[in-house]
Parts: sequence; C-alpha cells; structure tokens
Amino acid sequence: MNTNYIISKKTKRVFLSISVIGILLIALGFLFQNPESKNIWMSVLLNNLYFLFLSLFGVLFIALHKIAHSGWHVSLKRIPEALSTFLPYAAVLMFLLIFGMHDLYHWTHHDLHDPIIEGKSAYLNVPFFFIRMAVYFAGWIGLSYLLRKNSMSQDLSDDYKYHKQGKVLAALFMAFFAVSSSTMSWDWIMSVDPHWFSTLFGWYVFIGLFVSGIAAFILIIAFLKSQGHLEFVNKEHLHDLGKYLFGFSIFWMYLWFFQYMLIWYSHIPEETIYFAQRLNGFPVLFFTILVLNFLFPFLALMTRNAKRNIKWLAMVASVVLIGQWLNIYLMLSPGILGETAQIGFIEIGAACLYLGGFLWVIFNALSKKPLLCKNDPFLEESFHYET
Amino acid sequence: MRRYISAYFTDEEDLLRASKILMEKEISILDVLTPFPVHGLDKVLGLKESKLPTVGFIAGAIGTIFAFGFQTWAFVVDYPLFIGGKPHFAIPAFIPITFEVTVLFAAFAMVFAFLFRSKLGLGAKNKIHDERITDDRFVIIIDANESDEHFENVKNILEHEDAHDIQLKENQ
Amino acid sequence: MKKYWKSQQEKNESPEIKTVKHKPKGNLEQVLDIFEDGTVEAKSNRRDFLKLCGYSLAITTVLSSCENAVQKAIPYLNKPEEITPGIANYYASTYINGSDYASILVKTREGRPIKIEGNNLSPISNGACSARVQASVLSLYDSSRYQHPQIKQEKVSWDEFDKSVSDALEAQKGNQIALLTPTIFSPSTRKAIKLFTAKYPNIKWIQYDTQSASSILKAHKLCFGKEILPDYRFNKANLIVSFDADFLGTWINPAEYIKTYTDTRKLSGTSNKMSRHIQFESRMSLTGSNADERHTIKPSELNLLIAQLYNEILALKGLKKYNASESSQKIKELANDLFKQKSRSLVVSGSHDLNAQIIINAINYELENLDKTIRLDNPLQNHQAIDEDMDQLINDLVSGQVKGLICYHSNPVYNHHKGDQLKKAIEKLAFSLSIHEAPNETSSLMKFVAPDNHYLESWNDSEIKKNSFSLMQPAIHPLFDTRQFQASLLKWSDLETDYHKFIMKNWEETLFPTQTLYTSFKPYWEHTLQEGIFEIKNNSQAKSKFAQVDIQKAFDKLTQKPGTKNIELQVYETIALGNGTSANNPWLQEMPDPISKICWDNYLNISPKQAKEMELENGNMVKLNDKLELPVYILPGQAYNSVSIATGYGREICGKVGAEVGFNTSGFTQNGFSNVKLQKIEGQYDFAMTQTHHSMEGRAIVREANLDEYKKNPKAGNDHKHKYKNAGIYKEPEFPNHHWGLAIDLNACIGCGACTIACQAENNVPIVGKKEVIRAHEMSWIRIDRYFSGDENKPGVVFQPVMCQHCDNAPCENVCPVAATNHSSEGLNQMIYNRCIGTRYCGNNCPYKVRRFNWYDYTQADSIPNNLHDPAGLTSDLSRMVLNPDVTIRAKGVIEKCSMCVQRIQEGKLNAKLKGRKVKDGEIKTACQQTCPSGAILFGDLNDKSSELFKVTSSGRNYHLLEEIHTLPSVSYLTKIRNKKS
Amino acid sequence: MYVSPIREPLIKGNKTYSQITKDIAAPIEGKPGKAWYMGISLSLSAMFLGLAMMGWTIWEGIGTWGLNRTIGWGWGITNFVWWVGIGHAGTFISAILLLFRQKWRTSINRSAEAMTIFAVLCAGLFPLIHMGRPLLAFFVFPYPNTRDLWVNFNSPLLWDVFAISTYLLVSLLFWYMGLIPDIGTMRDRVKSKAKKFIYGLLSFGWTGSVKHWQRHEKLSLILAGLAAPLVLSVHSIVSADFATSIIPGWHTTIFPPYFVAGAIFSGFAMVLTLLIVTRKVLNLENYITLAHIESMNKIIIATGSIVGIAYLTELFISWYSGVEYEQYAFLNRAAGPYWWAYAIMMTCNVISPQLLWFRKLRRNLVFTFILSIFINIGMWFERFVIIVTSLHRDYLPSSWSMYKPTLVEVGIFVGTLGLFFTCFLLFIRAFPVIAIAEVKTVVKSSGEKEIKNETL
Repeated sequence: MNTNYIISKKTKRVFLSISVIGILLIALGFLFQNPESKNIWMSVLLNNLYFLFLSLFGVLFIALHKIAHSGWHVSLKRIPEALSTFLPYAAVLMFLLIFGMHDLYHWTHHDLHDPIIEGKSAYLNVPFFFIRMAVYFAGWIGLSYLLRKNSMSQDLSDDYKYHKQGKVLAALFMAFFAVSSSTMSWDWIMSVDPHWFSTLFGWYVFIGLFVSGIAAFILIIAFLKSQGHLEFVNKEHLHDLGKYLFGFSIFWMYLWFFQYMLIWYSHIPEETIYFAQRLNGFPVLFFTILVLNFLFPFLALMTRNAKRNIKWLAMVASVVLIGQWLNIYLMLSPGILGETAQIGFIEIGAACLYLGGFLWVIFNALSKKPLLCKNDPFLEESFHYET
Repeated sequence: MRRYISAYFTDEEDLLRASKILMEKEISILDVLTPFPVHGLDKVLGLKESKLPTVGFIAGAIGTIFAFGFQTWAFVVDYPLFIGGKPHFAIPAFIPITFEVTVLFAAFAMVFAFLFRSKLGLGAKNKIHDERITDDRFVIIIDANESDEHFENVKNILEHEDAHDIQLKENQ
Repeated sequence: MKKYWKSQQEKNESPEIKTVKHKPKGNLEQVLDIFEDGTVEAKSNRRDFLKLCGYSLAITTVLSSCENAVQKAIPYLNKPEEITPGIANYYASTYINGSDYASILVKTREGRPIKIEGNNLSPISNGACSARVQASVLSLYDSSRYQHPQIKQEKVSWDEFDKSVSDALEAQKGNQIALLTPTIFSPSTRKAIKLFTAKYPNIKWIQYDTQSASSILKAHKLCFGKEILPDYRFNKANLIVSFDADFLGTWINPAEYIKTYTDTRKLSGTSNKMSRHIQFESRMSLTGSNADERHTIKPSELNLLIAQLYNEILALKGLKKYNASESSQKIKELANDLFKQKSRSLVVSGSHDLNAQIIINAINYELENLDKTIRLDNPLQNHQAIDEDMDQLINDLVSGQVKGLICYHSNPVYNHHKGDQLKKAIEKLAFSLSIHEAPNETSSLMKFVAPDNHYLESWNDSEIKKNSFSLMQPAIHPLFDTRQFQASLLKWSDLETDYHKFIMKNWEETLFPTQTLYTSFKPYWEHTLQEGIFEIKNNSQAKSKFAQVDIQKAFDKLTQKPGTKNIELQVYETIALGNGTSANNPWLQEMPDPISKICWDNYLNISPKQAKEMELENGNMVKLNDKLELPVYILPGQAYNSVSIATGYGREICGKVGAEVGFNTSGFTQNGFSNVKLQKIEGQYDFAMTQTHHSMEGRAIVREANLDEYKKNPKAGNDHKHKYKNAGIYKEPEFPNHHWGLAIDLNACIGCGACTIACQAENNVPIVGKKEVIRAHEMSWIRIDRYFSGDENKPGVVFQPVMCQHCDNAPCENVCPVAATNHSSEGLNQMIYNRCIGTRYCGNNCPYKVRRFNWYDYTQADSIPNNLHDPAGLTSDLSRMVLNPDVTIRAKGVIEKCSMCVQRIQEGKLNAKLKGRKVKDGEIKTACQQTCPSGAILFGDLNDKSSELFKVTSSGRNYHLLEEIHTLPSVSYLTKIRNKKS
Repeated sequence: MYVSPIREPLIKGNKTYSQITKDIAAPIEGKPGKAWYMGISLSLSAMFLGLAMMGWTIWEGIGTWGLNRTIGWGWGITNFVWWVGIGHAGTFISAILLLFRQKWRTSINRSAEAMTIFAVLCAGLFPLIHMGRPLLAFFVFPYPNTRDLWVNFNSPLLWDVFAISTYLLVSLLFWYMGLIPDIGTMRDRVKSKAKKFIYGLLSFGWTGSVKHWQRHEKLSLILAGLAAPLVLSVHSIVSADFATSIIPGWHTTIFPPYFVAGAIFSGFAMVLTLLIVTRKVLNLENYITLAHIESMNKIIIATGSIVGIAYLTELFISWYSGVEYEQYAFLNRAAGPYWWAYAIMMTCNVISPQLLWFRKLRRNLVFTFILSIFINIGMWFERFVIIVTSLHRDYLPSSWSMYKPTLVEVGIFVGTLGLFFTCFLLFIRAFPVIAIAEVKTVVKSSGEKEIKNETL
C-alpha cells in the first residue's frame, strides 16, 4: 500500500495560480475600488481568522477523538495533523495586526470619551491584547507540535506509552482550547463592536470553526481520493464525516438561532443594534449565510446516500466553506467598515491569495509524511470500520 | 396445514453462515428469529432497506408546516393581538414550537408505521415459535411443504453448519 | 361576564332593540356598544371581546363576577329619580374629622357612596384629597361602629335614650358638666351647641385638639390682639423656613399648604421660578424630606436657633440685637437670604413654646411678611383649642369639681397624656355621655352612648377659613340606628327641628344676606348645596399691626433654656392615622409611612449614629423610660440623641382591625418634647415594610438636578448616557387613535401617599394584613418609592410614584403563555383576570415590579371554599358596599396591576361619544391624578399634539424609567429639581 | 466486528447469552428484599407528604409558599428545571451516544431512560402546581374555544408546554420501543399465567423475527436522530424561560447550550447515584462495570467543565458589558446575601468534578457516589442561584426583597423525590433494568487485553 503523497506539479501550479489570481484581483481592487487602509486590514483580519480556524480545527479534531477513545478516525489523522502545521504562519499573520489596530478596533482610539469603552479598558488595551495573542499561539502551536511529534513517535514504535501520552496532550489541548477559543473570539471578533456583548459569542464562533474545519477536511479527502490516495478510507468514514457536517451545521444553526432569538426577544437596544446593523446593511448576505450554512447542507445531506457520496459531500463542503467565510465577513465588516461595506475585488482577491498559500503549506506538510500512520492501537479498528 | 423446519442455533456466527448458504442454494427462508439483532443478517437475507425514514420525513414535514402554519394563522389572520410590541408574524418565536411538533409528528408516525408494518401492537397475537428465542436460541424457519427430499437436503445443510437442533413442525 | 354574553346574543337576535339605539343609555349599554360599533372593526367581535376583557374592569361587578353566582337581584320597583343603574352620582359635601377638612364630591353608585373625590371648586382643598379623606368612605361601612343607642352597654331605643338623657341632665342641673369636643368650625354646630348650653347653663363647652396650635393662637393674641391661626400663603413665598412645622404632613391645614407650596415649586413650560425651602427639625418629616435644605437639630435646640435668627435679622436691619450666644454661619446666611427675600419669605414653626411663636411672629414682622405671605384677615378656624382648657378640665374632673362629661368625637383617655387620670375620673362620674361613631377608650367608659352618624350620613356646614363656607350633605341614609351629634343636641335642647332645616335657617339668616346673586333663598341654597362651597368676598386690605409685646422676655426665655444632653422624645402624628381616630380603617393601616415605608405599626425612630452607639438594628426592642417596650427603626435624618414615636397606634378599644396594632404612647405629651431614658432589651420585631432597600445604588432611577443647572440646561440631570439610534430589529408599535399616557412630575410629588389610597378605593385593591405585608405580599397598584442618598445622618430624600408603566414593548406581555396580558390599541397594557392562570412569569419579567399576585383568596372570589384570607373583614356584606362596581374583584391566583383606570377612560370615551365629539384633554382623570394634592400626575393622550401631556412629555425634563432597556413606557417622569444654594 | 485489544471488555465474566438473560431477569423473578421494601415505604411516605402539600397549595393558594411580589418563582421552578435537567441523561445516553456509537451505553441506557421519564414526570408537576389557578391549567393548550382565543405562541412557557410534553412522549416511545424485545423475553420466562398474560400484552406480540429487528434497529436509529436535537431543544427552551426575559442574570445568550450541558451533567450524576446502588443491590456488577462508571465520569468532567466555563463567561461578560444592572447582578450573586448558594454551586459543580481528572478517583465507587450527590446538590443550587438571586435584586432597588422557602415548598420537593424513587423502585421490579437484547449484541465486543495503570 503506497501511503506516500507527492504534490504533483499540476497541483503546485494550481495553488500558485490561485494566489496569482488573488494578487491580480487585489490589483484590480486598487484600481477600481479605491480601498482605504481599513478595507485592506479588514481583509487581512478576515482571512487570518478563517485560515487560522481551519488550522486550529486540525488540532482540535485529533485531540477530541483521542480523548473520546475513538477508533475510526485514526487512519485519517494525518490530514488534520497537516492542517495544524499552518498555525505558525497564522501566528505571524496575526501579529501583523500590530500595524492595523487603529483601523480595525475602534476601542484603540484615544479620544473617545466613551464611558462604556473606558470601563472595558482593563481588558481591551493594546498591550494586553497582544500578550493574550501570544499566549494563545504559544499554547496552540506548542501543543499541536507535541501532538504531531507524539503521533510520529507512535509510528516508529508499538509502545502504548505514546498512546497514553497522546491522550494527556489531547486533554491539555482541550482544556486550553476550551478557554482560549472563547477569549480569542471576544478579542479578535467581538471587540470589533466594542459596545456589544453576547455570552454565547465564543461558542458560536467555535462552532463555525468546527463546521468549516470539517468541510475543509472533507474537501482534502476528496481531493486526495481523486488523486488515487487514501484507498483505506471507506464509505463508513465518509458517512461519519458527512454526519459531522450535517450535525454540526444544525448545531451552528441552533446557536445562531438562539443568539438571535434571545436578542430579538428581549429587544434591548445595546444588544439589538448588532443585528439591526447587519439586517439593515446586509439583508441579502444575512440570509444567504443561513442558507449556505444551514438550509443547504441540511437538505443536501439528509439522506444516507448523500453522506456516502464523496462528490456530493465535497460539493456541500465547498458551499459550507464559502458560507463560513461570509459568516466571518458579516461578523467583522459592519463593525469595521460600517453598513456600506461590500465584498469586492480586494476581499475576494485577498481570500484567494491566502487560500493558495494555505493549500501550499498544508499539502507540503502532507507530502512530508506517509498518509497513513502506523502502530496506533486503534488503527485496525479504523480499517474495519462499519456500521 | 403447513409444515416447516425450525433450525436452532446457539451462535449468531453459525446462523449467519447457515443463512448465507441457504440463500445461495435458493432455499426459501420463511423467517429468522433471534434474541437480538444479528449484524448483517438483513443483508444476507436480502431484505430491502426499511422505508421508516421516509415516513418520518414526511410526517415531520407535515408537522413543520402544520405547526408553523397554525401559529401564523392564529396570530396573523385569525386573532392578531398586540403582544409586547412584537410583530404579529413573529418568526423567531414560532420556531421552537414548530421544531417540537415536527419531532413529535415524525416520532409518532414512525412508531406507528413500525408497529403497523410489523403487525405488532397491544394484543397482537403473533405465534411464539419457541420461548428460548428471546433468550439464547437463533432459529431459521424454512418452508417444508415441498417434499421430504427437500427436507433432507435442508437438514443436511443445517447440520453441516452446526445447527443445534432441527425440528419439523406443523402449523395448525 | 357570562350574563353580558347572553344579552349580546339576545341583542343580535332581536332587531327591534337596534331601533332604540339613540336613546340615552346606561353605562352597561354603552359598554355593550363596543359590540355594535361598526366603525373600525365591525367584523371582529372577538377582538372587541378582548377589548372588553381588558376593560373587563368596566363591566363586571362583584355580584356578577364569574366566580360567584348572582344570588339575588332585586330590581327597583319604582326607580328613584336620580338613580340610574350603572351611572354614578356625585354629591358635593364636606369631610370633617376633628380639624381635618376637605371639600369633596361623594361618588355614589346605586345609592352607595363608594369613593371620595376632591371638589375642584374649593379654594382650600383645590380638588385634592388626602389619604385620610380617601379612606374615610371605608369607615362608613365599618361594622364596629355603634349601631344603636346604649345605656350602660344595653341597647335602647332613641326615645328611651333621649328621655333618660333629659332626665339625667335635669338631675345634674346643679352640677358642673363639661361638653368636650374637638375644635368645631361649623357655624351651625356652634349655634346648636350654644342653644344646648343655653338650656343647660351648667354645661361648659371645652374644645380639645390632639394636635394643638394653642401656642400660635396665644402668640397671635399677644402680638396682634387676635387669637387666630393666620393664613399662611406658601405660594407667595420665595423662601420658606420651617422650624419643625410639618406643614406638608400634619401641621394645621396640610391639604391647602401642599397645594400652595407645590404651586411655587412646579416648573411648567417657560417658568423656571421655584421657591426655596429650608427645614429645621429633629425627625425626618414629610416636609423635611421635601426641603431643599434640611438641618437636623434636637427639639431642645430649636428655640435658640429661632432666637439667633431673629437676632441676625435685627442686625441686618441695623436694629439692636438681643443678648444671645453667637449664631452659626448657617443662621447668619439664612438671615441674609431671608432679608434679601423680604416680604417674599415665610417663617413658620411647629413649636409648642409660646415664646418661640412670639419670636417667629417678630421675625415675620421684621421681614415684612405680614399681609404678604401671612394674612391675618382670613384666619383658619380649625385647631382652636387651648391646651390649658383641657388641662383644667382634667384637673376639675379629677378633683370632682366637674361631675359630668359629654364627650363628642374625641378620645382623650387614649390620646391625652393624662389619659390615665382621666380614665379613673370618668369611671367615677355620675353622668357621662358619649357621642361617637365607634367605640373607643373614652366612649367605652361612658354610661350613655349616643351613636353619631358617619359624616357621609350627616348634614353639616363648615367655615374652615373665615368667610370660606362649605356644606356637608348625606350621601346615604344612616346605615345603623344612629343620629348625628347636632341633631341630638337639638333634641336634648327640646327644639323640634331637624338639623337640616336648622342649617338652612341659619344660612338663610346669616349667609344668604351676604350675597347678591340670588334673591330668594331656595335657589341660593340649592346652588350652594350643588357646588358644596360658598365664599364671602372680602376685599379688605387690612394692615396688620404688631402690638407691643415683651420681646425681651420671650427672647430671654428662649435663650435661657439650656440644651440638654438627654435623649429627647417627640410624639408625632402620621400621615395615615393621625391621632388614631381612624385606626380601624385598614386602608390607612396598610398605607406605608412615606418616610419609613412601614405600615401597620409605630416604632421608635432613632438616629443612625445612636443606633450604632447602642448597637441597635431595625426591629431591635428597646425600653423607653422603664415603661414602654417597643422596636426601633433607624430613621436616616433623625437628630442624634433624639427619638420620636407616632401616636395613633396601640389602640385598645377599637374595631378588630385597629386594636392592638402598634404601641400606645399614652403618657408622653404630644405638645412639645420630653426627656426619656432608652435601654436596649432582648427581642426582635418584624416590621411590615414595603420597601427594604433605600439606596438607588447609583442608578438613574430618580433623575435630579439643581435649579441653577436646570436654568442653564432644561435637560440637566437627564442626559442620556447611551442612546442607540435605529437599534430595533422590528418597528416600534404605533397607535392610530389614542395613546394614553401619564406624566409624573417628581418635582411636584411630595410623597404623601394620597394617590395610593385613591387607587385602592377606585380599583378595589384588597388589604392583606400585617403578616402578609411582612412577606412582601402587599397588593397596592401604585406605590411610592422613597430613596435616601448621601450621608445617612443628613440624607437626601426622593419620592417616586411607580405604577404599571404601560410599556409599548412590554416584557410582561411577551411571556404570558395564555396571552392574559396584552396591549390595547390605545397603548394600554391590559390584564385579563379571567384568562390569567397565575404563572407569575409576567411579574418576574416586569422590570418595575408593579404586578401584584393574589397569593390567597383575599376577596372571596375563589371557587374553592373556606380559604379566605381577609384580615380586615373587607369581604363582609357591609364592607363590600364600598367596592367600585366598575372594577372586577380578583380571584385567588391571578395577577393584577394598574389599569390606568381604564374604567374612567371608558367612561370618558362613552361620554364624549354620547355628545358626538372626541375626548377633550383633561376630561379624563385617573384616580391617582384626581386626588393628588400637588397635581404631580397628569393623564392624557400622547397622540394629541395639543394636549398638556404632550407638552409636558416633550420637555427636557421628561424621561422614562429604565429607558435603556427599551420597554417604551407610556408613563414618564419629569426630573426632580432642587433649589439648593449653589 | 473488530475491537481494539486495548479496550476494556464491556461485559465482564464471560457471560453466555442465557446467563445474561438470567442475570438481568433475576431481580424481577426473585422476591424483593428488605432494602426494597424499606425503600418503597420511605419513598411512598415522601410522595404522600408531597401530595398533601400540593393539595394544601392548591387549596390555600401560592401564598403558602415563600414567594413575594419581587420573587415570583422560587423552589417550584428551581425544582422544575432541576428535574428536567436530570431527565436529560437518559435520552442523551440513548440518542447521542447511539449516534456516536458509544457501545458502553447499552448497559445503562434502559435505566437512564426510565429515570428520564420519571424525572420529567416530576418536573412537569411543578409548572402545574406553581400556577395560581392550576385548575385552569388547560388554558395553555391551543384548543378551539367559544371565545376563539389562542394561546400566546410567543411565550417561552408555552414553548415549554410543547417541549416538555413532546420530550416526555418521545422519550416514552423510545423507551418502550426498546423495551418490547425485553418484555418478550420476560413473557417467555415468567411462569405464572397472569404475569405471562400481562407481559404478553405489553410485548406487543414480539417474535424476534429478522424483519422486526431490521425495522426496530432503523426505528431506534432515526428516533435517536430525532431525539438528539430534541434533547438540545428541550433544555434550551427551558433556558429560554429565563434568557428571553430582561432580568439581569436571566437574559444571557449562553443559556441554551449551557443549560443543556448542565442538564447532561446533572443527569449523569443522577444516573450514577442510582446505578452505583442498583448494580450492587441487583448484582449487576458484571454489566455495569467500573469502565461504565469511568465513562460516565468522563462525561461528567466534560460537561462540568463546560458549565464551569459558562459560569466564568457569564461573570466576565457581565463585567465586560459595562451595563450596571448586569454587573450588579453578578456581583450580588457572588457577594450578595445569597453568596452561600453561589459558593455551593461553584464548589459542587466546578471545583469538585475536577478531581475526576485522576483515573483512580474516576474508578472509585464511593468517591463517585459522593461526588454524584454533590453534583445533584450543586446543580439544584445553580438553578436556585439563577432564579432567586437574579430576581431578588433586579432593576429598581425599591422592590428588592428576600426569599425564604416555606415547609410547604420543601414538602412538595420531597414529595417529588418520593414519586421519583417510587417509580424507579417499581420499575426495577417490573422491567429489566438493562437492555437484555442490546447487551447481547456487545457481549463479544470486548478487548483481549486491558492496558493497566493509565494515569489520565
């Protein structure tokens, strides 16, 4: 069984051309859109977060299944591992925000005379913001590196101690992530609207992260399978991933709905203003997001066969990926750019540029190790996976 | 009067094997009775996928439309009240009940469909072949009306596949 | 409710009824017109039904409520001319209780007085009523009243009684007998008394007031040669200084003073003039709590301060000062300010010290306030008793010099500090006759009891102020076998006339000639009776002269009394109970004290500092003078080393409601103060407090500003911290026709609580009793929140009436599972009692906590038997007569709350409709608004751009309570403006 | 089906199918012991006490409770939410663990589902009797009436009516469908004619036919698929009772998922409380093994941590919000007059479950039992804290008040405990506590060797 993956030249060309298209679109954007620095920084933040989330999903997926004693995922674990290799790049990109804070975060302005924002200054201040950022990345990168290392060590030895160590690392990551996922979403996304607050927000962002990660995961599997790899991934694995996509799309909708409904219901201005801005400024986008992230995957993946068909699954996953990108866009842009913001060349171009680079990093990482791990005590279970 | 063969097994693996061979030999199996669901047996016997999910989906969809429609009708058309300054057509507030009714309809429809299709229910008088079937016996029931030769043939196969006991029974 | 549905159907079935549509209709029929009204929603009967449910208040009576079947319904065989079932009649009358006075309208339904409203024509009470007046209607239906004449507790007929009394009086002809009454300011009564004492010259008439003003009377006698209570005109004063005079609460004639005081303090429209009020007192009184500047002093320090102030004013005028210790900076400043406001200031004092009152007179004289803010030509006629007369009487009774006592409407055994001696003396008397409405500590000692009528059953007249007359007329035939005092006097004087005719004759002789409008008496009389009041125009501009009094002597006496280190006790009367005459009135008992928010009790007020020293907490027991054990209440603003206690409680012989409530203060004088010993003892006492947290916690609940800030910016103190524009996800509701609303001027509201009792009477709000109030189960629909701020020894006080805010985005409506509370198309938050299942979810979700739940069966409207909780006996057939038939009584387990007097709104709309016009602004008044003595509450249509309400709510002072949570209340508040010296 | 050798066996003692049947049927076939009689008399007395108190409440009025004008809900709704929460473990185990293919659920799902139903029954009583007019409770149903009134579909309490009744019915269906094959087993085992008739009737004519099994499995799976979001929805809707309001401390968007996590947390605690005793008394240690206890403990620590994070999130955001009412509400929770309730909640729900990170403690029965009771107490106080401390000091300080329960309220709560345990005790005498047929499917799914000395 050949489990090694080599990036073909064609693939490399595709990745490169995605980035080039991105650059071209950005150039067009500069020509026609007259972007302010705000627009540029907004795109940087948006794509930073989006691809960081995909990468974080990689670590999360492994950690989650490890502590749940899951067997079925083992044969697939190289892919999330590869996703997690993007984290250091994401860290560098996030730290670029040092130069864009003024454009992105209203609360960094000095002459506000806003008692509410002043009241938050113990938390919302630039130094602490970056200290927290450093802590998050240190934890994520460190633990994801250790988890990958642990996985490699298991490949070389059939000693179960690596299995046990892996569980400890996974538990540590889960604990760290449980807190940091919420705080990061407050820091980086919620504080864009510095008056607004919602306790559910962190979990809502988290579930978006999970859904987009699953979708990316499915797409990578579909791509690799189309290249003739991953023959050990059977329909049962796909079915489970399909169920994940299906189930978590519903869960995303559940959280979206309750956050919206509770605010709609109480109708307290300091909360409703968040949705009022989005509904008034972006009515189409507002509902498109619901369709792409919930209605479409829900209907498309309802039947058993839909979840077992790789092509169909990949198509749904692509839609969800677009939906989640738009979701983050709508969380950020009304706060940064106001209600008149539009998705134009700059936004799409920047996304393409990021996507090319991201794919390059991921597939590079995939090609460095065999696609199938060895010696994992649950590996055999994963092969014999059936309902 | 109907005759049939009851073949008793004590292990599901034997049962699966025997069923497979019987199916291959195109010997018609009337029924297989087991104390618990034996994994893969339905595939071996070539049973069609159950339509219960479809029933559930349709009933659920009816529930959705009914619940949402009813709330809308009651609040917008039949008796619009001013409540808390909210619009009469208060979509977010209608969702929870819509969801619950959907689940309720789907669940009940499926359960009734299951009972109806399986002829199960309060006071259903299905024949109990053997009291051990609900304990530890796996039974294949084969039509034995054709001929003695057929019976022998079947018996041989079954014995070969470790059948614990083979009986010829008659139906009143 | 059922009944009306039936008739609705019948109505639909019988077309001939429609033909008589334009005939004048009763209330009931008018209400039913909602079904017929074809203008807006003719098709939808159900919606109208709901409207009706919301207005269910307006239709269902106690007797035909859903829960109780109609037992008997006896139609009028011959309908009395003036009574139309379902339509209220109003009779102008007068409320007199001791020295309390109000010109009123009595609202009667089907012959029953059910509510008292103020008479707008009266210049004294100005259409307002105090809480006591509002509650007086309930006393009419008090089953503990004397129901027939008694001799030695034996029931007798009036004939027998009169004969026995006449015999007894004849027998006592040689002995001195006293007739004891409170101040009588009814000219006809005075005349009757004169006739009576003329027949029995051995009878000496003595007046006795529990709240005496004799020092003022005597001071005026000395200073101006007239023993009068002057006419204080607070509305003419720019600067008001009060030395311990609780003129908004209980001092002399508060009903009038509240009106005149608040007139100068309301900031309406363009006017931004406002008087300044400085109060010196030891107890935090209602007046003190409204002052712009309040100084806490011990009672004994009062005299010196008055003297010093006088000295400083003399100094400012360049006159010679008297010999007194150096005044504080504050007094100097005050003198300065007063001097600046010469002839536009007013200095009053509640002191019982004659010398203090002399100096006060001198101060006002020096400030040239006489004939400006104080007039002597229209003196008040109440509180005329002189303390010494009563002291003398008690001495004479004790010594046996006076051998008989006729006691009318006063209860000295209970409320005089020598009550114990008096009690023993009365027991020994050969002749004792009581003329009281209900048994009390004095009347129960007496041999003869001639039960008096309730004032709503009586004829009378009054002259509260010189030349200001009013008439009292019965609104109901006496409920019991009683006879009014004056009629008894006439009877015993052997005059064969009834008192009604007696009054008429008296008026014909004395008052009729003073006017020129009417040439014959009958129309004059009828007109006056209809209006209730009569004034003799008096354009005299008498210049008052200050007589030569020995100021030096008075001054020395004031300054010589050294301040003591002792704990000083003041006995005061509460707004609700006064001297305790109405102790059996549960409405007044359950009315929380404006300052302490405690009801059903009195207690010893001590200062926070003293409480700390003595390690006392609220409800700890103390012993006063080794005699009286009672709980303490730590009253912010009580002067250190002084304590105070309310009288009127601890009644022993009284109906079951008032008996044994609180503590008897007998033995402590009410006039002045006494030194006491205080000692902490074991025990903890539960107060029935309706508010237990006293700080606003820094929240913008009552918004206030000082006058100078307000002058610069009308929005001062009312700046919205964060207002979001276009924040709503859905549109704000709109109301096409009316949008009813209320505005409450926090500057005008003095916190007196009259509105709470008016609401109780109007809306049949049940009484729950002390135990239930302790459990925070009180039912009041409107409450007055009182917050303290700042230093607890010198606190600032604000009052805020809070009722249902009728939010357009009402949080309560959303959550009711059965839609029992919803919004009317006129912006009212309505409560449908018969739909309510009592989840209390609405109450939880109400940010104002104005919803009230029927925890028990308070009204006997519950379908389960034997579970009545009626501590005040208000479900007896007699007491139920007071219920307003336009308002449903509520069953156990349902929520109730302020309906913005929807029954009055409906009545106003129907009246307008009958006249074929729209409702006029100001035509409809809610019960709380109607009674408010300071006019702090304004009802109106927010949609009507020309309405007073619209003007007021568009002002910079207008704000909504908790507007940041976007409930869009229809009730709004106007900021409180203080006039502190900046 | 392949099972990794490092997995612990799900059923111990190398049981044959027949032995399984016999072991699980034993409690029904044998005579109840002293402990059972003591248990049932205790719970029956508690139940009757509760009934008496309920009667008193209905007769006299809600005034017999400690509520007041400020605090409209107290013990009643606290108990309601507590019981509903407990009622979440059963369906969670059966539905979500079924979807996630956690095989260990087979030993515990039956009793957990039964517990769910009993708990929901107890829960349902409270909204009923807390009403001022419980006799008119039928008003909450949208039935056609002479006045053509409908209910208020916007009210979370109405959503509750639908959610709780749907949940009860679907759980009942789910439970009963699972029971049918086992009732068949009982029918075929019992000797007495009467019992055979009853079990025969209740078994719906179950034969064990492969077609039945095929549909039965499909039905279970789809019902599980429906029940999973149902579980989420039910407690989310219960949380909406609070979260839709405008009361600080109630109105917070995290409530729905956090309530669900808390519900599962408390549900598992109650399952542990019951099963640790049940497995001992009914000799089912081979079926409900330490591995099961450990798995449940892992869910407890996971959900407990989620709840803990939610507490901290609420605290932080209340400060971050800059809204004075929010800030005060949470300050008041932690440091106000009810600080002790908050402290109990934090200790029992957040701090003590963290001990379960130690494998030794996860597998320690005594510790787990005590902890499970702690959690039950802690979760009760969580609801108490949310309801009472938020209400007693909300917007206008003038209305601030205190709440003290009366004996009537306590009695009703004790009564529902009695009802719950009565039902459970009757259940273990009437039906198999463990799903016999399902356990038989996993008896072979046991690993060959166990990895010892795990530290996590």
